[in-house]
Amino acid sequence: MLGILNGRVYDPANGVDGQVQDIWVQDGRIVAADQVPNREAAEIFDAAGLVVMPGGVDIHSHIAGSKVNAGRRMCPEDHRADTGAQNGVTRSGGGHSVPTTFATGYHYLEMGYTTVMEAAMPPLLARHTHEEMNDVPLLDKGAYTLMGNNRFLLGCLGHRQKAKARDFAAWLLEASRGYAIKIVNPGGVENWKAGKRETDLDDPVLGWDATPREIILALADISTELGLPHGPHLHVNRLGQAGNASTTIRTIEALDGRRTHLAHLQFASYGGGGRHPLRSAAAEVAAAVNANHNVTADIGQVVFGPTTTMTADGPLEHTLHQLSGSKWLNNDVEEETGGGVVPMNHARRNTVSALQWCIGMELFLSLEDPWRTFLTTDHPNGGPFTAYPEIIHCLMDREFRSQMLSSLPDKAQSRCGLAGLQREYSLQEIVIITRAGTARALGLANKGHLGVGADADIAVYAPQLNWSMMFRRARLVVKGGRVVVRDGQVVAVCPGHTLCVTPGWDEGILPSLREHFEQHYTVGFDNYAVQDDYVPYCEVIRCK
Amino acid sequence: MQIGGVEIEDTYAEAFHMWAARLVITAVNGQWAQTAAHATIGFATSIIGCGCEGGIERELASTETPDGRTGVSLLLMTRSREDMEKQLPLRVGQGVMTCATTACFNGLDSTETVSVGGNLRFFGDGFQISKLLDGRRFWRIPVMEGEFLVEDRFGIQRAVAGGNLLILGQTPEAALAAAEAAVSAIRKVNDVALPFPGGVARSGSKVGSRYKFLRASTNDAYCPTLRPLVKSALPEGVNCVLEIVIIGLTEMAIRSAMRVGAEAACRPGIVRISAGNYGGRLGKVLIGLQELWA
Amino acid sequence: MTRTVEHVVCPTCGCLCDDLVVEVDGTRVTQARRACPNGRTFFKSYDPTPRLPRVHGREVEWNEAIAEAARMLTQARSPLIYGLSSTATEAQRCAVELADRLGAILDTTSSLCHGPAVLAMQSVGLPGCTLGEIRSNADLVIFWGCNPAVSHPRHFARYSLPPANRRSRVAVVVDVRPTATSDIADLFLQVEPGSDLEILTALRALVHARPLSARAIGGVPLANWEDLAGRMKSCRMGVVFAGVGLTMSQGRDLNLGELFSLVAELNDCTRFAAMPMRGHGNVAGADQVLTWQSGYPFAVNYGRGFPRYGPGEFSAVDVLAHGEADAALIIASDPLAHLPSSSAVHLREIPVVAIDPRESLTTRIAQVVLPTACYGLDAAGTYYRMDGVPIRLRPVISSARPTDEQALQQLLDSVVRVSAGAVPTC
Amino acid sequence: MSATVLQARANLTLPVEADSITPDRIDGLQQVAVGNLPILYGREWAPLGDLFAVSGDGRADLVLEGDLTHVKRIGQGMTRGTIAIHGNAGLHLGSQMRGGEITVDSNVGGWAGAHMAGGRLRIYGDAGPMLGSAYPGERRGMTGGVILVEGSAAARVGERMRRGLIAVGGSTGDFPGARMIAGSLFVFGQLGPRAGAGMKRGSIVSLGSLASGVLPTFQYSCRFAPGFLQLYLRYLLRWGMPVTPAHLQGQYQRYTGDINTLGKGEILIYDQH
Repeated sequence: MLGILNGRVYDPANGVDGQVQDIWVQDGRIVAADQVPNREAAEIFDAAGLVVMPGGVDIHSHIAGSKVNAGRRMCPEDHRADTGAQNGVTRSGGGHSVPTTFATGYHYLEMGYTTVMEAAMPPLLARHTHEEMNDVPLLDKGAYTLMGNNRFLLGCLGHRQKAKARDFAAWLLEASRGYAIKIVNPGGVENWKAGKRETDLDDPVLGWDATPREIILALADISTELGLPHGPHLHVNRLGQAGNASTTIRTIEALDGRRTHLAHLQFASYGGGGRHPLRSAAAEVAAAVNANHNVTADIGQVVFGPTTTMTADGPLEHTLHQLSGSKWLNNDVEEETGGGVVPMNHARRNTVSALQWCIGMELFLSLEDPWRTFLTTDHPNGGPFTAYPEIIHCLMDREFRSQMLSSLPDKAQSRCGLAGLQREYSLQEIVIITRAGTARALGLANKGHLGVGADADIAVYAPQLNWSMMFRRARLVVKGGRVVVRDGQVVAVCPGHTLCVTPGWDEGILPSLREHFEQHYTVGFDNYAVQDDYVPYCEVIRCK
Repeated sequence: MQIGGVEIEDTYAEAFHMWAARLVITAVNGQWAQTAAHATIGFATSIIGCGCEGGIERELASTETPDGRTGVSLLLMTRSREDMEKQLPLRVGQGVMTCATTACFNGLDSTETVSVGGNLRFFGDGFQISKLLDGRRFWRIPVMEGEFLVEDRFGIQRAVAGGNLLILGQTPEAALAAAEAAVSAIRKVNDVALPFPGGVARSGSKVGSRYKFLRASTNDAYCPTLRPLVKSALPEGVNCVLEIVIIGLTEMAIRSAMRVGAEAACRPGIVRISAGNYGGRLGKVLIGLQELWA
Repeated sequence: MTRTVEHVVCPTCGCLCDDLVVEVDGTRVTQARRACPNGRTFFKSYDPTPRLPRVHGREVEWNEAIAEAARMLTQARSPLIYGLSSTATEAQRCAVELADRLGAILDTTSSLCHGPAVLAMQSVGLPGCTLGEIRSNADLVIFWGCNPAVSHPRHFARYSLPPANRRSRVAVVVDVRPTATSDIADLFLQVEPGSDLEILTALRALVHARPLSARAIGGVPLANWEDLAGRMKSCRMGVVFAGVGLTMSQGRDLNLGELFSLVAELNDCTRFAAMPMRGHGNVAGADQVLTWQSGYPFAVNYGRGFPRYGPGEFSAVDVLAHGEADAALIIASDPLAHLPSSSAVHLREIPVVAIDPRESLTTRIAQVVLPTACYGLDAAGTYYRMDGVPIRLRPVISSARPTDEQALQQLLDSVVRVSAGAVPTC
Repeated sequence: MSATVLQARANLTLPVEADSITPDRIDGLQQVAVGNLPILYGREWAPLGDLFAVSGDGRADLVLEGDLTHVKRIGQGMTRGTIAIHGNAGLHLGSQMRGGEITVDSNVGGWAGAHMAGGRLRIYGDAGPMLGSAYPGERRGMTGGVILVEGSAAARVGERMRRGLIAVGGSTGDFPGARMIAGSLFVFGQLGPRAGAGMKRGSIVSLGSLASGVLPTFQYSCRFAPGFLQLYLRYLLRWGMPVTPAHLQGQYQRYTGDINTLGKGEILIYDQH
């Protein structure tokens, strides 16, 4: 039993905007004051003068799984200077852009985040993702199951077997213990495996009777039909390429009302291309998103400094390797997807990096509906998640932002529209783009708000001289009703939940699935699905 | 006052501040080093027409050079830093880099530097190699003969130009002999150089002319042929005047050079040792002749 | 009474074949169908009879052995934890936590065999894929310094040279002597020992049509290398399996780095992958666990309270050779049999705790021996295949012994209790 | 000049990490304070005074005595002052040092001068592997300073070196100057095999013999007397390296490579004939 009293509460989902209120917690949930039988016995935290909001919900972050670990393993130089010692409560660990599992959990919690979604899980390697997520303490997490280049699915689409495709997707979500359908460069990774470098929305997928457009629309429809809480999480074609904004806009138009989340939109909002230099097309992309209410987006903001890029978009990492000359790890996953890792330095004086920073900011400020706009860095691609406080500072403080802008190369400043944008985010809007909105987009009814019945995931901050200092370390974090962070330090650890969906599927697909596995997979069908042992703290989120 | 019967006029040389660099050119032997040196400062007599003034300071033994070969040390002076940034790469590039067997090093320790090798390296067309040793950067520029080695940056410092002596002789022979004696005496002084051919200038100049386009013209007051036509500065019996112009890293060095030069020039057949000035209007450094022995 | 268990995973080597059909009579495996000779021996030789732990050669109760092991480890100033290649990730996770809480040095057998491949990957990256990509798509398969016919007998059939598309692919072997693998190859290039780096650099040059003046490299005429480079560039998908012939020969990680660079560059014109041919069943899992918990795959020192990486310094071989450990916990490995004698000798001079299902040279000299169940036989757990695919092992017989994980968890609890009063202070 | 003297109390066999032993740390400290500096002994912190007898008056200059084979990281990151070691030194000696000077009477372990950025490291005995090189994953190793070894150096001297000078009086193990980005490596004894593998730029100068031929990706360019060598050889001579008049007057064969990486590196081989 816990009472957080007299805090200024920001709970946009329930229309609370900075009013002083008391929050009561019992058995891991938020309860009404009059439901607390024995208030005298409760632990009381006096939040007078402090800011109270729901725990953060990150909709897109790479925190666990084979390519995250490949990034850790390939880059010892990333960890050398960033270390945290064990102290009896916490485990040791570290890493700047790819922290160890424990450090990932602690750092998120210290910033007041309590739920994080791992953005790309190859089904064949799902056990790995879950093993790591079980070593990420405290956080609730889910993982998005990669499907955009799955050959069984491509076969179904090619044969116009929509029902079979739907059952397969449902089966795969369950088999991998996934949370949502993830689409990465649909058809493009499969094409890359066949030797084709770049794939646009209507290019054929070599060897299959399907196009990226068809894959996206089918998976969007399947998400809706299955009633998935979060519907397809899309990393569009031609990500990271100059001139890709046209692909992004055509993709949004193609969706035609289908509920879809666009991942790390910044990397998909580039103008220029061909003989023309890279420039911002944030305004055009933002206009398309603003006009299509079926679409949500996270930004994938770039922050300056060294980081490690990683994605299931194998061809993209190969291109980055060719451009940067940095070391390159690739991992094509049979029948399903690809994956690559390349370390990168987003240097402030580099025109491209600077422009990427500007484009992200421009998107933040041009997307009109905070309920459909979410804060991410596509950790660690744009930069580590530990930079969120600094990004919040940029969004809330126009002066700070323009100082940043003026320190960038002239070419970057002149090829974007950021200088003309005066908007400043309110604190309530920040709560929406980091918590309330992400929880809603994820279909997590018990998260992202402080109403009665919500999970008691609560973050309390002390107002500071600047916003980034305030958000760097929470004064108090409550996770599932337990106080786990005090004064920015983890003081208690417990496992978090693994969020899964069980949409249900028709067993009629099993014979052809079994046959497919026997022909193409090196793991037997009976050994493929993730066993219960890997999700000891499973929380099933109901489909609609 | 008089030295050896020669009058030392009570006048002063009017010197002025410039920026100086010191180049050390080495080569397979002294002859090639001299050749490169002459190519580099051969056309650096007067700031008026050459963009810089320069001269050989002295020859260097193999124990005195960075690469253990015989060499030559040069001084080069310009009015401004910017001029130095133009002149040094130009002259080293054309005078030294082209000359067989040579290498070129900075000879002046200074916090102020200009880029020389750093500019010339581009001649290497991407094949140039940088070497950093003991805080000094060198460039190895591939050339048909092998490699041209040149230091990246050369120190520059404020220095003095315009030290001078006028030797007023009874005959051309006497004046020339006195001038030669002065030159060889001055060449033993450190930190100075004589920019004019053979160390001697016969065409001393005054500021301005009757032609608008010309900033300097012949020093008519000392031209024996014009004695009746102008306000001549020449005493009776003087039929020839030669000038020794001295540049130096310090005023002290110039003073030493003027003193030993004047002493050497005080020979039979010389009437007077004078010095050139512009009435104190141009230079900040006024060196009284008689003070040299004070 | 005989039972039959299907879809059984064989944990013997990095192949992790998961299609075995195992017959069990009581507590003994009588048949391991589809298993290779190595796998058959593994399954059939196992005796799951419960055994008591030993302390200084004396059989004792489990708790007493744990207490003694905890005492030995906590009293050490520089304890080493080593092994982990033949145990499940569940146990590996406990072992890493134990190292973390103790401030120990932690190393896996990886540092001895494929550690150089990790160093190479940290230097230049590694273009790879899962084995199924190779099975379905490769048309050029190169075995370099490895002999899977003996070390990974089912590798050909299941992954690299499946009979169904054997005709459509070319198998090349590069090795210093003929082997059972070179016998089945389409092309065998027998090279001089220690010439791998020269050959690989030459191949990189040839792939880019850069001129070479040497007429022969590694004892093989340049024309043969030109031919191989041509095949590499023109194949649809190629793969190189790198064996200990590359990692253990002169050059080690630089050999592998050259190979990975070559393969990376080949991806500019076609599709190519490289894969270290990892031996022990779960050495890949040990890499993974240690990496996600510490950031580093092997040779980690927790002495400062946080992990530090030191291949060549914190690798067991070096720690022992320099006498820099004063106690050792050996898990599922037999360093006395496998480490060079210069390192092994130190193990005889310090207190050793061994956790292993089987007796070995190391358990014979250990002061404390904790006999555990065997993953894949009488314990369930996770193993990672050589390509990083995690598979859950199915136990085929019921266990009467604790698992490595349980033993380590007890040891961990005991160590935390013992050292609670004496936390190292700065 | 007086110095702070640290005398190892006993034969240290377990690893000791002595990164607190730098002139920067002890400058101005009194004897007692020096003795209280923390030093990692195995997995436990101990006061320096437990392991070393401290004498001297707390000057920045340090003298270390005793067998320090297992004492690692001495002088790590130092920026000034001097450390004189009378005996062997352990791994990572002077790693990441930026200034000052370390001298060692006898042998040192691996990674001496790794990631060194400035200053001077003088080793009168032999050096272990990875002298002046890079830690795993890093793009660059040594970025400045001078390392002079009178004895031999083990494998992989100057790996990924970006700038600076390493001179080895004796021989080297294999892969000297591998993956060099720039800088200079002089070897007076036998140059180990696979010199310059993967080098982009930089100079490897062999003044003695060769363990084997150059890699196939190095190509002969010419025989000449490089002018810059005169500067380096004279510099090394001043520091007591075994430069002979023949080295100064000699001709050198130039090989360029590694063509797989950039090809602008060179191996200069003193031509005995």
